[in-house]
Order: sequence, then structure tokens, then C-alpha cells
Amino acid sequence: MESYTATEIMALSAGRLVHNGDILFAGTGLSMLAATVSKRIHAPEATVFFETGGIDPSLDELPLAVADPRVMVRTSVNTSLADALSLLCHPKFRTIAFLGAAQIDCYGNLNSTLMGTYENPQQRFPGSGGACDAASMAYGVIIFMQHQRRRFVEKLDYLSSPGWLTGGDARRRAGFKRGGPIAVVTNLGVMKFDEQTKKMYLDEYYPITNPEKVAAETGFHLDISRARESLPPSDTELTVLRQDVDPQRLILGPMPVTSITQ
Amino acid sequence: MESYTATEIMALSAGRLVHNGDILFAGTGLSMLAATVSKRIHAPEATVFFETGGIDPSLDELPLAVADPRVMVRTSVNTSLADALSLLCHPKFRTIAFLGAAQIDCYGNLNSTLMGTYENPQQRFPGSGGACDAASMAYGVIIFMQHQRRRFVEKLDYLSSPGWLTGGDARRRAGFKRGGPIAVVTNLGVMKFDEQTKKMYLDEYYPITNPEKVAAETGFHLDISRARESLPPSDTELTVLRQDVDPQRLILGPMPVTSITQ
Amino acid sequence: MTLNIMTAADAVRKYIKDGDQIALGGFTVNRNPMLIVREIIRQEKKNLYMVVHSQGQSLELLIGAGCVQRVELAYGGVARFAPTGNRFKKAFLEKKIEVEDYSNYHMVLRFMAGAMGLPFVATKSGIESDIVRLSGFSPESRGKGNVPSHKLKIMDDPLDPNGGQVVVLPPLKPDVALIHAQYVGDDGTCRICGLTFADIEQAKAAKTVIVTCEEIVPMDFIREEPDQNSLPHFMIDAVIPAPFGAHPTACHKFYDYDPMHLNLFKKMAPEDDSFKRYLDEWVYPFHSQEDYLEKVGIRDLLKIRANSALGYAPGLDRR
Amino acid sequence: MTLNIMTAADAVRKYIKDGDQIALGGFTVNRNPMLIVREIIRQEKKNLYMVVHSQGQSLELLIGAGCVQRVELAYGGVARFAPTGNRFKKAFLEKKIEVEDYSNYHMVLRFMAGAMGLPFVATKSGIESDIVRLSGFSPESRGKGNVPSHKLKIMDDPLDPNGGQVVVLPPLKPDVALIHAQYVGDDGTCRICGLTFADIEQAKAAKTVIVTCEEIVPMDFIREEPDQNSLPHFMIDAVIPAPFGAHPTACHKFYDYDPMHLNLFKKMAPEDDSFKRYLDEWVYPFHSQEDYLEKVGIRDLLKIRANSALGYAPGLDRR
Repeated sequence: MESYTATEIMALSAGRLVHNGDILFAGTGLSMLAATVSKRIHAPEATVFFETGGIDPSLDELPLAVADPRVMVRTSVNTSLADALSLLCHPKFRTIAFLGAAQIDCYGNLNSTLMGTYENPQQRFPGSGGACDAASMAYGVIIFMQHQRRRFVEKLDYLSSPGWLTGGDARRRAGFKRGGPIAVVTNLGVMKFDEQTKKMYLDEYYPITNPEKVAAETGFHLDISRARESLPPSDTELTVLRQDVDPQRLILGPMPVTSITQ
Repeated sequence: MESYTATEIMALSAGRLVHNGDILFAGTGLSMLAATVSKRIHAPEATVFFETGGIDPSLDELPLAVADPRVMVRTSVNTSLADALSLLCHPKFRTIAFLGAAQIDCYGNLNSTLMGTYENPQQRFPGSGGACDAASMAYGVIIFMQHQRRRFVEKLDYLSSPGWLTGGDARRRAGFKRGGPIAVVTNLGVMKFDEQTKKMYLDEYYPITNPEKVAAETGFHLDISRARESLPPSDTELTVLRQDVDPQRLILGPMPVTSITQ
Repeated sequence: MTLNIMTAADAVRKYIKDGDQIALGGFTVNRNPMLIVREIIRQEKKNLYMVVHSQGQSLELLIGAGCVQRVELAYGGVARFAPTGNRFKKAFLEKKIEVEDYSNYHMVLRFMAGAMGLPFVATKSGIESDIVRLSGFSPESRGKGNVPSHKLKIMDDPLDPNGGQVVVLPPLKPDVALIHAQYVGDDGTCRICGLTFADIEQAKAAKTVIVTCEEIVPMDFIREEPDQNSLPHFMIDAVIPAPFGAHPTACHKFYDYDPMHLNLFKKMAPEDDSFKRYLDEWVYPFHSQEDYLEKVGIRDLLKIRANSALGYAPGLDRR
Repeated sequence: MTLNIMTAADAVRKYIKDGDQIALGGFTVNRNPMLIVREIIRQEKKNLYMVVHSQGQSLELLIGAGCVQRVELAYGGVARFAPTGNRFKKAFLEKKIEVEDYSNYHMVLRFMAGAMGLPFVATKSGIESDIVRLSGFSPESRGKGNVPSHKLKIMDDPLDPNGGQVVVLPPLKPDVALIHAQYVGDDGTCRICGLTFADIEQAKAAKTVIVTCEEIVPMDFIREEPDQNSLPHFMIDAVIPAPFGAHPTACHKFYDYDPMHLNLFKKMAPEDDSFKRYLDEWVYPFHSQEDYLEKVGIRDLLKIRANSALGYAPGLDRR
């Protein structure tokens, strides 16, 4: 029994990938936690912004939507979608976007649109929103996923957000000047992409699991040869996350069982 | 000896062409006077805006530049060049632009750029500014000119702002969906454009002159067959213009001799 | 300029026709034009053609009530209260609506192009995605009515030989834009506080602009700070005074989103029967905003009332 | 975020190189970045490549002082004080500068395209004009350094078969944008009051942004009303405190344009000799803004001081 939840280690693992000075395109949920915890621990000059136009809000209360009025308070600038989305592609900044999706393939391409076809639809998701834009134009992308075979698929039903496309230099050949997924953070570990092939491999697995289990939950072949166990959350990390970032556990959800009984 | 100046009758003649509800793209100088006097007399719901972004300022003092801080006060909206210039082409509004130029041809095309060529320049004017945009995209254009042969030319040295181009339906064929010059207001009279040929003709000449004199000051053949004498300024018009619109005579300049001596 | 103040009923009757292309202001749970949307449903408008970026409670209601035939959008959901909009999902899967997917930047650029009179607009966003490869609208619908001849086109950058491929998008010029604002001056000037999303572009691109607002304020007040204003007075065709007009979505500086109501909706939206009950209970009976607000109840409204210093309701139970 | 406060001298030394492409904020007689422009002249920068819409006193000075090699512009003048800029005209006629003419919308759209990462931008403005038919830059200069390969291209609307021809323009991404603002927060947030012209687009399009400002204010003050702010803190590379930093042009809410000085300039600008005297008297000697303002004199500054209710100097003798 661990003394932290999967949500907690996901937020912290993603937060560790943030550099000081990064301009963070945050959604809600996990990405809010990751962005905020990184700012409080090791990247104080990182800035959070939302596609709705809120740039660097004070975040005294956690927003539950990117259009939450909480993203409009004591910001540096309150602006518009047009401005926020164009900030994504500003070549001057290391803009890092946190994205989620319904499906992902081994090159980090994402589906958040539909399963089946327009003619014969099987399932509908909300659509890409600004994810396609972030995947196309940001400096880098960090993806949150629940690690399940049905989500990590050989072939997407619909490619909403371009990752490394067909791997290798496909993304550059398609005309994207930068960007591409940096990491996939799941409830089991952290995946990264091979420098050459741009294929996903297991970089870190959480202490709660092992590489074989992660591979078994992945619907395509996952290279686990480079995997190492993640550093468990430090006391500081957990304290900041729990007491400072989400004291109401609006996004964190229930405390881990061991902690509760302590 | 008349009891009004050429500047005064020019402002009033142009003002008479304004319809109630028009959205007026004003420069400074005469166009400010024309716009303001029309609003006070017969077009109270006309709105004045400036390419710099000031929409409907109170104009308690006359601005002497489109970037004058006086265009930013008690406006409906303070915005930007991008917004103001895109308002010009809004299909919903009868946007009327007041323009001036160094040269004009018989189809109302304007030169405000240069004489000679880039390789062998003879004279330089400021450039089109927003005039090319207004001439291209506004609902209609009213042009102010000093009536001189060297300004009313057979062929422009440089076509900065498209009028009726080569006449007839040339403007529509070029792809403009609307617009074109409505009238040319000079110190001698008001020129309009033939419905079919789009060639300039003399519509009104001021009481101070006659059609032949106007034609003699025009560097291309000017049809004077339809010309009639302008209505002289009414007492109301002169009173509003002098006492209300430009009491300091910043733009109107010196009073006419007869008035001064009265 | 005389202010054209109307009731929602008159505005919908006068300005919205079956089949119109309509842009909805706001974003998911914020500043949705809910008052006017409920009126559209009451007047049983049909075959509407919605153009939105990320909607939202208003889109859910209109689709659920059967007013909508086609949608161009980037995102159809109500944030945490419905990561995929239940009525949107159902109508799509049952093929009751035709849906064309774009990205948020695509939609915003298209509104901007419409607002600025640009013939088209180009971006790198979405290259090699199915958003640019596939089309949800039937080929027969293309080029008819308000449906653009092309969803988009892929072409080589005409200016930069090393520019590669770009996505060229058609402008949007909706028949009607529905905007909820905090303030309209009695001169007609409109002010949106907080994030404007793409409301300003939508209004400027539209043939008709209908604004519901929390307050009508004196011209002297709104023109004291014109840097803060959003739309000039002549851009607005009809103004509808609408206190809590965005409820159950938020209106910065006036009220928060209403988690109680949105959770109720979340429960009632998925099934046709319960959704019909929602309409019967929360939409059809009310011919005035006051009646609707009485049904919401003062206790609820007090809970979501915005704190003046913060613009939202601090400590609101948002689970 | 630490605020990078510098002197004008250090900022010019660090961020502006000979040959750089530079966007000037403001418009003719308003919010020209005069302090930094005088410093550029003192440091004798050469071969600058100016990209502006309608300038302006700052452009006149830079061209006159021999700092400029090429200019892309829509309008070169100082409003009523020089309907065509005297130094601009002279340098053009003597072929000391290469000039490329665009329209204001062209330039603004190009800045916007640069700011928004659009590969190009299209408009109907200027079709069949010599602005789109002729080019002032030499063919040999095209495609080298910052000079775009094409001034523009005329093409058929790719989406609308009835759309006719359109003008396709390259984006602008200047090396440096020089902006004069009323306020910068001590967090770096920048606020421009009154009309923003194209300053925001210019700053967002630029690789480096230098802001001179009337006041540096506490973060608490500037973040109390973020709807009014113009640029986020991280967009600004250097901040220079600059009271009266736009003098002799205006700065809404702080001071009016200075008609006495602009008339003096008007007299001294046309001839090389008298212009050189202007530089000797008003530019070269001052290594601090305080020294410059002493030369302007308190009487003059009091005359142009803005009235708090109006933002300009009412009754100022502007002849």
C-alpha cells in the first residue's frame, strides 16, 4: 500500500518535466496541479495560461474549467482565444501544453473526436478544442492518459492532434517547425519518445507497478528496455501538492488509504 | 465678395453628402469639419471614427491628427488600427471615407505616394496610409482636392488608392465588392461620376466661380453639361460651422473678408 | 443612436429564422446566452446551423431541444459537468445533426476573418490531422445556403518556398451572433468584463448582433473608460436586459457558474425522457426571466453571487 | 519574473544591432518611442530596416540622422506638422533610403500575421493599385536578410470561385519592437492607455520587445484591472523608466503633443544644415532623460500636461 495516490504521482511526475521559465498551456484537472506544483517547487518563473485568454492568473482557488471565472482574476492580461492560441506558437517561448485524449498511438498522435466514422459513428468525444492547435504549434506537449489497452492503440480511429505522425522526421516533413510530444504521463508511469524513431518507450514506472504490467496495458508494442523506477514523491512535493495546491482535494480526489489511517 | 470662405463651403458641401446613420471614416482637417457639421445639422446618428481606432469620440476639441489624444476621449470604444480598418469594410454599414490626395484622375483614382518612379523619383508624398484601404473597402468615398490642373491629371504618376479604375465596370471586375468615389469636393465645386462610364463630371459649382473656370482648372476633359450652381451656405450651416464646430478656426482658417468687416 | 431594447421573445421572433447560422458567445460554463437560447427553444426554431468554438451549456440545450441541424465546432462539452456534451453526443451518434470538426484556432481565425473582411485565413494548425482530411458534412450540403464550398483547403505556402503546406480556411459570417455581456450603455456601447473568448470577433462577423446584458448603464459611465469597451454602439441590433441572463453559466463580476444546476442537468441530460422533463421544468414554462429566476430560487442565486473583489463566488461548493 | 529595468543606453547597446529590422510603436504624433530613438542616434546605429504603418516623429529623426537604410511603410509624415515627413522625403528623393509602400491595413495585417504565427495574410485592399504592382526595394535585395522574398503576391481566392483576386502578404517578425507605454507593473505587465494603434501586434510579432514607460507601478495596481492590460509580463525583454518618454509626441493621460517643439522641428527639418543643428541641440548632448527635459523646460512641460479628466491639455495653443 502506497502513501500517495496515482493522481498525486501523475501530477508530480508531469510537474518534474517543467523547466523554469516555461509558458504552460494548461487545461484543468491534472494539468492545473502539475503546472501549479512545479511553479511552487522548482520553476517559480513558469507562467500558466489558458486557451480562453487568462494569462497567469493568481489561482487562489483552483479553476474547474478553462472558462472558469477563476482564470480571470489578477492575471497579467485578460484577453481572448485568438491571443491565447497565438501565444502557443510564439517562437520566442518554450510553450508547453498539457493535453489529454481518448486514444493515443505509439507516435503520440491523439484522438479526442470520435470512434467509427462520420458515416457510421461508434462513439463521440468532445472534439479537439485547442488540443490540435497546441499539438501543432506549441514547443512541446505533455500528455496525460489513463493507461488502458483500449486507449493505447495500434491505430487511432481519428487523428485529432498531430504528434510525431508516422515517426522519424515525419513531423518536420509535414511542415511543422517545432513541437511534438515530450512525454506521456499515465497512472502507471512516464513514457517518452525515441530520439530517432519517435516511437514511445517506457521511461519510468511508478513504484506501485512494473515494466511488464505497463506493457501489458499498452495496445501496441512498448519498449521497456530503458525503463527505470520513478523517484517516489518527496515529502516536500506531497506537502506542497496537498496543502498548498489543492487543499480541498477538488482534483486530487480522496486521500490514499494509508495516509488516511495514519 | 462672398461672405464665406472656400474652406467653409467645401466643408458644408461634403457634409451635405452624408446620410443619417453613416459611419464616417474621417481624417483631420476638412473631413473633420464635414463630418461634425453634418452630425449637428441633418445626420445626428452618423458616427465618426478614425483609422487609429477611436470610435465616436466626443470631439469637445477638434483633433489635429488622427492620432491626436482628442480622438480617444469619451469614445464608444478605444481600439486599434486593425479594428478600425476592418470596420471600414464591414458589409453591414454604409461606411463613408473622406480622403485627399496629391493627384486625381478622371475616374477618381488617387495618388498620394510619389511623382516620377522609384528609380527616378521627382516628388514624394507621405504614402497612402489608410486611404488605399478606404478606397478599396469602404461603402463610398468623398474626396477633397484643391482644384488645380497639376492635381487633376490625365494620368497619375502612381495609383495609390483605387477609384473607378479604368471606368465602366472595371472596379467590379477587379474584384471589389462595393465602394468607389461618390464625389470630389474642391475649392471650386462638387464633381460626381457618371453612372455608366464612371467618368468625373461637374455636378455643382460654387457661386464664386462658373463651369468654364472649373473645366479650365481641370487637367482632363471635364463634362460640365450637367452642372448647376451650388446652394450657398445657409445661415444655420455657417452658424453651426463657425460657432459650434470650429470656434477657434483651427481648421477653417481666417474669416472671409466681408464677414470680418461686417 | 437610440437603444433598441427588446424582450427576448420579440428579438427571437424578429431576428432569428429557421435555418439561420448562429454563433454562440461564451465558452463551456461561462457567459452562455442562456436566456435567449431558452427563448429560441420556446419558439421552436428549427434547422439552426450553429458555429461555435467550445460550447457549452447553450449548445447542449439547443441540440437537445431539436432546434439544430448542423454544427461547426471545435469542442462540444460543458467542462467537468459533461466532458462530452450528452445531448451533443447522442444527436451525433443518432445522426440527428451533421457535425464538422475544426480546432479552436481554426474557428477563432474564421470568425476573425469574417470580422476583418479577410477573404480567407491560413494556419499551420492541424496539418496531417483528420480534422483537415475528413469532413462530417455531406458532400451534397457543400456550397448550399450558409455551408461553405470547402471545409478548408491544403495548399503550399505561396510566399515562402520553404513554408511547406498550410491549411486555408473560409471566413465565418453568421446570420446572428448571440452575446451575453455585463454592461450595455444607454448609448448602445457594449462592455464585456473578464475574458472575451471570441465574442468580439463573432459579433463583428455577424449580420445581426443580439446582446443580453446584466445591466443597462448610463452613457456617461460606459464612456468614462472606453479602453474597456468591447463593441461600438452601432454594432448592436437588439439589447435585452437580462439579469442572471447566463445562468447556469457564469458571468464574471456578477455570478459564478451554478454547480447545483449543472449537476442536475448532468443527471437529466443523458436520457431523452429525463431531458424532456428538464425542458418541461426549466425552459418551457417561463415567459420572463423573473419567473425563471424564481424557479432557480434566491438561495441558489445568493450562493453563486460574485464577490466584488474576486468576480466569482469564493468557497462555492463546486463538487 | 524579475523586471529587467535598464537604461536606454544599455538597452540599445544590448538589443539593437546595425541592420536590425525595427518596428516603431505609436502613430505620427502619439506615443512615439522618442527617448530610445534619440539613444539609437547617439549610438550611431546604421542600416536599420524600419517597419511601420504611419510614422511619425521617431521615423523622421532616425532617417534624418542617417541610421536607416530601408523602410516599409504606409505613411511617412507627422500629421499637420509635416504632411510629408521632411527627412523622409529628402532621403527618398536623394535615394539614401529604399522605401517599400504598403497600405496601413497591409502593414497592420502583416504585424498581426507575425504575432499570430500565420504563414501569410490576404486582403482585397489595394487590388489594381500601384502599391501591389510596383516595388520600391531593389530586386537584388529580395529574399536576403530580413527582406521578404516577395513584397506580396496576387492570386485567385482559393476557396471562393467568385472571390476574384486577392493580395497575399508576408508576415512581419521584426528583430525589435520599440513601444512607449503609460504603465509597466513591477511584475513586467504592460498597459497602454487609449488607442493601442498596432503596438500590441508589433510587440507580439517581434523577437525582442523594449518598452519605455511613464511609470512603473506595483503589480497589485496593474493586476487589479487585467482587462486593461496590453502585454503579459514575459513578453517584455527590457523596461526603461521614461517620464515624458514620448515627447514631443503625445502620451494619452500624461501629456499632449508639443506644438511648440513640433513647429520648431518643422522649421529645422527641411534643410540638412538646420537639421544637423537640431540634432546637435536636441539629441546628441543628452545622456539622461532628465537633461533632455531640462532643455525642454518646465514651462513647456506644464503647457502640455494632460488634464486628468480628459487625457490631453485642453486649450493648448496648437497652431
